[in-house]
Amino acid sequence: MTEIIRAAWLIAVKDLRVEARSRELIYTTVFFALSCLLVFAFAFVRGGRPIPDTAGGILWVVIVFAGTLALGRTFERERQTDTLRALLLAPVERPAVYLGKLAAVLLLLAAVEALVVPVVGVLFQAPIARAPWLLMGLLAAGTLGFAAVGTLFAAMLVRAQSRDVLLPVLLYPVTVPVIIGGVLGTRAIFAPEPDFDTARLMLTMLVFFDGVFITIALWVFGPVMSE
Amino acid sequence: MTAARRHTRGWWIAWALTLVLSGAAAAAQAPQDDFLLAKPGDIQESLPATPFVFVAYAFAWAAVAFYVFWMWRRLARVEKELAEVRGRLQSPPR
Amino acid sequence: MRVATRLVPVLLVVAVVMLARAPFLIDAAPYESTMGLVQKIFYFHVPSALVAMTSAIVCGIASTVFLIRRRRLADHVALAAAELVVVFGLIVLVTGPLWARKAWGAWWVWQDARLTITLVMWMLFAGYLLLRRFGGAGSEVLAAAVAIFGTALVPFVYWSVNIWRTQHPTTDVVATLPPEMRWPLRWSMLAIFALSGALLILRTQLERGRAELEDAYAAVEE
Amino acid sequence: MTASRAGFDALHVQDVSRLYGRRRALSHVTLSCRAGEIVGLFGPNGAGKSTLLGVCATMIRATAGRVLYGDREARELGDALRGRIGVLGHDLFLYGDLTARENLEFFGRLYDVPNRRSRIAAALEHARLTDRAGDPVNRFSRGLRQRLALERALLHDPALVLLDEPFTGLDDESAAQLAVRLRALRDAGAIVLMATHDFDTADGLVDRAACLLAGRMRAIPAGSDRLRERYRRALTEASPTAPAASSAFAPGAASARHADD
Repeated sequence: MTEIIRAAWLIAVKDLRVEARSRELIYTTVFFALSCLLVFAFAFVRGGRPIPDTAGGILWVVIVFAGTLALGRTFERERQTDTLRALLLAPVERPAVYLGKLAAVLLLLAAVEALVVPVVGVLFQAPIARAPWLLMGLLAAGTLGFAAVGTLFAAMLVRAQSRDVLLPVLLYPVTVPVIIGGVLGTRAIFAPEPDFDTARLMLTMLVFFDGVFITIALWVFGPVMSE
Repeated sequence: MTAARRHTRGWWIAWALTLVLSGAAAAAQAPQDDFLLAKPGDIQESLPATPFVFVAYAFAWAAVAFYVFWMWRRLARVEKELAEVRGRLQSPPR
Repeated sequence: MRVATRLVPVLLVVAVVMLARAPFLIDAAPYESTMGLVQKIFYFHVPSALVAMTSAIVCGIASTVFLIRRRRLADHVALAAAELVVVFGLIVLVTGPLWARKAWGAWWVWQDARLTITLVMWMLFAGYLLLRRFGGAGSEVLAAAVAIFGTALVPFVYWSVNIWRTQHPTTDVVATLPPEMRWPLRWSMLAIFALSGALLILRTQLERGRAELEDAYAAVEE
Repeated sequence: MTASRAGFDALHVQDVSRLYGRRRALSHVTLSCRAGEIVGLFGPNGAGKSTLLGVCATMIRATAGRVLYGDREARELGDALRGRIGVLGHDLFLYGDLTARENLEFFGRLYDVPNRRSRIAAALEHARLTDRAGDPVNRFSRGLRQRLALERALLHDPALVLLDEPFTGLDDESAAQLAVRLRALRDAGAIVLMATHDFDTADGLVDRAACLLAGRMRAIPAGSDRLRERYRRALTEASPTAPAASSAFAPGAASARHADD
């Protein structure tokens, strides 16, 4: 067990170091997220004011889109000199590779969210400071669930053809529960009359989904990654 | 190969024609269906229900029929090809 | 497999006979008080949905077996079941809105949990088929992972959609059905299940035939 | 880390086939390599050399047949087996954004190499990259990368070394150095299996040679004349008219298969 965590840590740190060098993923993902917000601003602002109750949904759509992009790019990077294969060839248990990549993707998405959430607050008049811990919990649990499935799918699609299209096609239906939980919870916080009980219920639901997703992904990763 | 494809296309056209014709025939008959007229309660409804039920059932049947037909075509093709390849396997190589 | 082969004609005959009789039974069934005639879509709609759901579960189990044991048969069954999910799911997705348009006044009502979950599942298994079709060599293993996720998620999607569509209370219609309606429903349910069973076996055999064809080609190249 | 040389002293590929759909990348390949020998694997592009190396590296599952490490299969040996294999792939398994030292450091930690610091210093020395250890790999030329990738593959002192075209991009001096390095590995008791095109460098380096032709194994006869001549003879003896074509029904094909070793 400690062996797995040690290897996962190594891989995550390696990913972050690569990212710190090139900064490709963080820049492109953040700007992609901002571009999405721009499009949404024209779609969901009427008469100078945002349509009520849309901020939560906008936030999650941006996270999901940006997350898909980041997942695809992360594994494209491992494909360049076939380093994903090198990781799988190392004498570490396969789940460690999954956990390491997941941790790196999560950190990247957390950085993107740290920027996107305030921007949504400003542009769509969302009261992000109303229940900061609850909001952070929802974001963390939702992103974890999305990235847990996304990392598995992106990793296994590295070998497949037309992987760019297949990733969202497969990922979005599977992550429907996470999106529902995240949107409903966030919307409950952002509502004119906030409903923290619903938000808390959604948070527990998300945590539960995270457990289910990660368990299945850990179990499936090994068999799926061997050619 | 082209012959086989032409053959397939023939099937497709036949299938499409059957669909259109049966649909047209059914549409022509649907209003005269005494099933609907015999039930006075239905006439009062703002939206006639018969077309909905009819389309729903027709679609279900068409979908299943299409799937069965498609499966049959695929099975036939695979079996034909299998027989051909097996024959090639048994005959001595040139 | 040999038993299954012999089962196909039996199932097909049962399905055809029962399906031929079904319209009369459905016609004879009493009208529902508020929805009227359109409620009769129910007799095909519900069994199709159940077949789709069952096929999804079959696909998930077969995929799990395939991932552990790597038996080709399991993979073929999984593929066959996934296709059934898509075919019968499509029937549900087309007949559902037709019913909804008449009964609720809108083609698509997101508040209906069952319609939504069917859509999600349908997309998932359509994605499964897309992956197998366009994923290239080895995509059957990847597809198995998708199917496992999809099947495991069915109850959760159901649950979350139920929470999401808060407005309407859930009622289990089938359990509280009056007996005059229950009998035709059971009849068509049995018929459609027999049909889907036959289709499942046939599709599995088709896939086995394809695998044999690949083997034969490989042997020819030898 | 218990990975020691004692783990296995022979690699046996037994009747291995690998299919990609209808294409047979490998067809009933049988090959044995023992510790302390360098086996050269020759053959035209697409003959299945990389697939065979992939199967030996546990990267690719064989459709039929088995691979024995010593007397056991990969599945019995588990994850630790991968720690005893060193692979230099066609793709170099290096992170372009990391420096040479960081690449070695990362894989050294992942393989849990003992005496990591001195090992890495030695590896950089071998690759003659000590003064460029702090440069990111994507600023290196192909030859430098190739040298680094080889050292990365050998860092954990593997018992089985699988090399796919190790001489590509190397200048004469580096190639000679590589030959020296491989001989040292052999003398230290490693199994070296190497796929290459470079007959001139391989001549005199490999202890035994085999060639793959359209997924099939052909033995290259031992002899005193040059390897290139023997290779050409092995091809032409099998199918006199079209040496490179995948003539599956060539009369000599069946007999050549059993002529291995």
